[in-house]
Amino acid sequence: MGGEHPAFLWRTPEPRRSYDVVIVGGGGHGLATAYYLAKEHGITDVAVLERGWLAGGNITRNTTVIRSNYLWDESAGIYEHALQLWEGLEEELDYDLLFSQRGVLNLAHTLQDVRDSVRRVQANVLNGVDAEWLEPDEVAEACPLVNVSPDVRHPVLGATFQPRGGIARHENVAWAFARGADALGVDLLQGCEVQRLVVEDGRAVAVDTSLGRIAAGSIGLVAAGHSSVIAETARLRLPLQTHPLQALVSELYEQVLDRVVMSNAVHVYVSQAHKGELVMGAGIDGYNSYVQRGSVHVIEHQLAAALELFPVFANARVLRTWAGIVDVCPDASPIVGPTPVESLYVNCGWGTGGFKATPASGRVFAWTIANGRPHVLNEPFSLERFTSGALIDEHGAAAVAH
Amino acid sequence: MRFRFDGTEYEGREGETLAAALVRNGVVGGFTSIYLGRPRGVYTADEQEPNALVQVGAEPLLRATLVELEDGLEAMPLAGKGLLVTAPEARRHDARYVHCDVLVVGGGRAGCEAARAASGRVILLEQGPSCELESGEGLQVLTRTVALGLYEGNYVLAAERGRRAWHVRAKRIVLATGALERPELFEDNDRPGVMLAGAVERYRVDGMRAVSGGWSPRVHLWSQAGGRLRWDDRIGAPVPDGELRAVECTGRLTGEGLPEAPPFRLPDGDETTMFVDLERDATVADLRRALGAGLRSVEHVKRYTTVGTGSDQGKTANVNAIRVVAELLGVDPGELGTTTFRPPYLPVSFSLLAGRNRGALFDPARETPIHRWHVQHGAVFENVGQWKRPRYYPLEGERMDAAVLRECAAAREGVAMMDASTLGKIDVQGPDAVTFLNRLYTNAYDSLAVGMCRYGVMCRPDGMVFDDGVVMRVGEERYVCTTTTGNAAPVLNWMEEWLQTEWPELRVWLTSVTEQWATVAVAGPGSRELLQGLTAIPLDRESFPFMGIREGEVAGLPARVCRISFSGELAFEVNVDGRRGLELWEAIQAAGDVTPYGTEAMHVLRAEKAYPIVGQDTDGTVTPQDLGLDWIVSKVKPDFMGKRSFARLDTARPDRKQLVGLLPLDPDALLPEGAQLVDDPDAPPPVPMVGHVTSSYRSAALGRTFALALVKGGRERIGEVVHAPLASPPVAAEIVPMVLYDPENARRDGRPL
Amino acid sequence: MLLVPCPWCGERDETEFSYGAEAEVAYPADPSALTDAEWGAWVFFRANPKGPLKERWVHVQGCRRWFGVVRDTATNEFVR
Amino acid sequence: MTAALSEPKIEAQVTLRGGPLPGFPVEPNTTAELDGRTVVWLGPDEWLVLGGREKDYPAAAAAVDVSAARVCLELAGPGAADVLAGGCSLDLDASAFAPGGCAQTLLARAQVVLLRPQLERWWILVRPSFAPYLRAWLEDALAG
Repeated sequence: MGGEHPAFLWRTPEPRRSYDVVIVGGGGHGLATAYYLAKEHGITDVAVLERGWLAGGNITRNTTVIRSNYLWDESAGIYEHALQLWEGLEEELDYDLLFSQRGVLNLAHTLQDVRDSVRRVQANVLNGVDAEWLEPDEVAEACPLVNVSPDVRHPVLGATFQPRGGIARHENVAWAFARGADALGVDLLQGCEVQRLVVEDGRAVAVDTSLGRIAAGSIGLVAAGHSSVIAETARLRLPLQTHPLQALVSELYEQVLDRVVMSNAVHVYVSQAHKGELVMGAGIDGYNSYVQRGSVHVIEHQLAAALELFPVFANARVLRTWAGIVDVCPDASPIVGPTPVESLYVNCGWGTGGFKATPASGRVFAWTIANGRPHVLNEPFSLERFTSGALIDEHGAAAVAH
Repeated sequence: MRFRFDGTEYEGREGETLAAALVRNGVVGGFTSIYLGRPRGVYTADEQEPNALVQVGAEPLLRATLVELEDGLEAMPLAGKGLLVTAPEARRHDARYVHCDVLVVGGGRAGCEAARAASGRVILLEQGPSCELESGEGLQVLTRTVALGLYEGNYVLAAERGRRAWHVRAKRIVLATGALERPELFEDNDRPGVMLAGAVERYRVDGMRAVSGGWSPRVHLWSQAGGRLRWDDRIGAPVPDGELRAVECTGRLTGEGLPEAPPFRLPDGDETTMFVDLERDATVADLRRALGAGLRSVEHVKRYTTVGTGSDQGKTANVNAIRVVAELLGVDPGELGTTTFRPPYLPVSFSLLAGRNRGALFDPARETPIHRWHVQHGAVFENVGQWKRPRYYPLEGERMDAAVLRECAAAREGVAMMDASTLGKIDVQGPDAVTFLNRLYTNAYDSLAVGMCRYGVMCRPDGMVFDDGVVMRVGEERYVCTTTTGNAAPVLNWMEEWLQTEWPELRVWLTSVTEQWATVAVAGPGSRELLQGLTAIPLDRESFPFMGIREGEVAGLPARVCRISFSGELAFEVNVDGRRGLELWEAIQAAGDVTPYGTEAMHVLRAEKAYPIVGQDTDGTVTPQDLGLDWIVSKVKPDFMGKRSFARLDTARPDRKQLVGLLPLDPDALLPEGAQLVDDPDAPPPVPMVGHVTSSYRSAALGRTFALALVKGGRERIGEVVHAPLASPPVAAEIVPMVLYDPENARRDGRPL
Repeated sequence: MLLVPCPWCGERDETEFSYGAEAEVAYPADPSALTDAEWGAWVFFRANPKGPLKERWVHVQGCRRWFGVVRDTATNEFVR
Repeated sequence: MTAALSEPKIEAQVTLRGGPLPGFPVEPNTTAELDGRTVVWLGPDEWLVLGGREKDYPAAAAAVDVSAARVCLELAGPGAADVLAGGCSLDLDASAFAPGGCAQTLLARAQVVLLRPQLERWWILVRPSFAPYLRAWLEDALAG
């Protein structure tokens, strides 16, 4: 086993006293940022600081859904860029990411779901994103496991379908970026907890860590659930709330499900990974928490919902449940860009959408740090929008978890 | 009794597990490993069994060590993967919520002692089929019941095998979960015939090679709940450390009474056949390779090798893996920590956790007092929130389009009626009621007279439309606010939030009366005559003005009648005691030629008048001004919810999306709802979108199709043409003023009596 | 499954409540006097500490009362 | 399951707001018998009077007729509490929920006012629109 992983991944270097760029957070987005800084901007004097073990946060706890069928132009822009990067990523990183474009179905259960779906599909197509609207019989064709009977409590009235959507193996993705960054000279420092950002006359100059002070020319804050905690140490307030987001896997079964199926109305999304386990996600737990543990009633509701859609799962068994902690913005869109603190950049608020964005998030954030200003794709995702009111409200019409 | 395993019939004994019977019948092996296809046999006598996995009928991946024999049982060996098959569900699962003073997990010696010593209400969970203690006064013993998870607030989720999920809240929890025996590492340690010493003893079988790598406490629940662990060198495994509020550990779980572990050293030999995780086919060689790749964290090693990711969640493998990694790195195992323990302790079926919440019981379907009539008269229903609402009432063989045109025509030319009981209704009382309403709605209520009502819109602080409805002043200090069907509860909660947390000084009391009143809307030019036949309330336009409220009797029922119209026609809304709703409906039906209409016709009628539907014509990004409702946004009130946000840079833009009417150039072409609109239908992607269709219908009154749409700067573009290139076929439409039917409101007063 | 302390009904399952985020963020006395940034801060920004958080809950399935409590978001334990 | 489901009629119900009237229960989750009527504590300033009408309580800060806003399902018998425990997270043991007690809570997926007039007699007040669902759920639970 483990054959899919290469014989060497990364060094365990001694931290240096100073780097051109310090990335706070060794998750998928942080590692991708470091990789693109080195690869595309020639900035290799970079450290990624991870308080625990690399990629031990949300990227290892998410349900690995990849799609770009978002409603708003701004979202479609960055997520479609991500999907295009995904399509070349195994080659780019020379790593088997188990990237599988098996198609993503978003089910519609109410007449308003149908309106919103048509609206989203058409927006996608006009934005050059592949998307189709499927009638119930076409849903049954695309995914025979789904119960499309009109007699259920929340009948399937149709679905949006993105053929290019799919899944990838999360740790492979993170490890591939980590290996790539390490090979280009980036120091990956694990067990290095950032205690505070050091700001001098409005400029972020260093970080105090469990391994001592590390000076930095620029600092990229990519700490997912902990973004607001760390930002506060620089007196930077972010409009984030941190919530548990639960997921689960089943035992291993012979392949039965060859699509990703998502349903907002009944709060469930599911795919079957290559090993054979069903991977399922639930809704966000309602309260703020940094505890990577959710409430069991959320799981119970999710399983009941899954059985409404997939009667064949009745005898499937839950093997493992867990929660990631996600930071959510008021408009369910991320914040990626500069901050009022000079040389401090944030990449946070991805909520439930982070994994699929990983390559694009890292790439545009690297561009932003390297150029000192936002890339055109992340410009709309500024802190400023909470003053101007130009939100990118993805839990309106297009609200599709994950 | 007889049973079949892999097609062969064997003799079994009462009370025996499948594994025990196989071993007794001399079946050595019989199983195959998942990736390497190596022969495997029963290895343990408990829940950690990594080899003896079987499919029994529709049930995948059962552990033969936990399967209790039944006569005629048929089991097929599985190589690590189960089969999901659709089959009628034999069992009905349910749940129990129970509370106790002391919950004891584990019915072994230590658990039973703890249960005996405990006072008050005591519950004991034992995963095995029997326990030396029996239920009695103050003690409930649940056998075949495994604790799956320990959660916040001393909450334990347990599964009673194949039957029931137990949700236990305990004041105090005693964990007596005992310990699991570990495999021993050596070349070919996975061969059939190699068996844990404890299992050999349990099965009383000869000719097996009994092995033991020591014992590891079942620390799973403790760790799940956030309890710390400490590496115990004596037993070579982690044990509970520190404290968890109101949770204690006892017995072998603490390491006490466990044999000293033989000092650990890596044996010589071929590491590619020294299996650390039998279920995952992972070996010492794999661990060595992971470290060679630069990995140091056990979490990384786990993911690199998949050790501990099998259906036993590493019960057999994890502690050995830590010992090996520590040895290879030359560090103390304690420094490495462990991988995280997560619920459930044992796999649990989806259907057991779903319990009764299946099919019709998955989600309540709410019904109005008139529901039965709708069903009897062939209504086609629509789900609106949890409500079932009639969408239309097809006649024999009639299609929806025809039915809706017919229902609309009746409302415009004759009399039609609909069940509006699902609208939310909130009773607002108190001396400060008007102040309260002034703060929450965008318009002002000071001038609203008793016996009159007024349309109102509510915004969130961000200035976006949240809900709309009618505010009726039914008394000096008493109002009734209606809400949209889906927002009844959210609006009441919203009102309470502001009242209780921001404005406690206001003397206002809120009560939901949504279900106190059944509401029937009677619309159409003939509605006055028809209704007058049922009531003494003078309905003529002089004595009963538009937006007026009258109390009296209708069809002999005490009623509140409002002259409000969601169709633009003369219309009355009759409210009566919910219990009499069906009576009222049938009385009106009997009073003349009245056509029942559903939500679809209602949507068409209101769209012809450009009355927006919150949630359809809005999506949380739309202001009242965007909807053309400036007239309802007070210019005089110093403040109200959302006001400040209107002045923000983006919210004040003149080119925001605005609600406008659309008339397809081809009067027969129907725009799809949701369709995106562009200026240049031939542009290549990415095509700039100028708006989208929110509502679109065939209109009986207009004799053509029409739509409402949110279009950027739409009000400045009246007369221009936009395109829906993705409609099939594509549709071109002219932007027109929103109100397409009776813009001067000539019809709402009807004809004089 | 949190056990939420309703000051009136006592401890009840989390499922009976709705969450209201940070408590005591007063509505501005005169919103029109605020800059867009100040207004935006009130509308969109709430405390999100890892540790004790003074927050609001409403016993929506019970007595319908809003109340404030302090909960440690690092442990989910109600402190007061 | 040894319990029987029935639907006693309650002619009138009124919600009263403001301060407690004489004899009203002020202890949360309790009821009081007053002039042959049951007064149910719903909140610190809210009571439900079974059998009461708006006009009977001029002294209340607010009185709202809710006679049609809730129906009553009765579950009676030695097994009643066990059936309820299948969908209600409250501690239904007599030591925690004594006869005369009340609670607003969730039963299965419906909000209810739960009353315990007698040790083995429970009243479930539920919105009429949820009654068909709750009836079906209870019958399903009674079937075991």
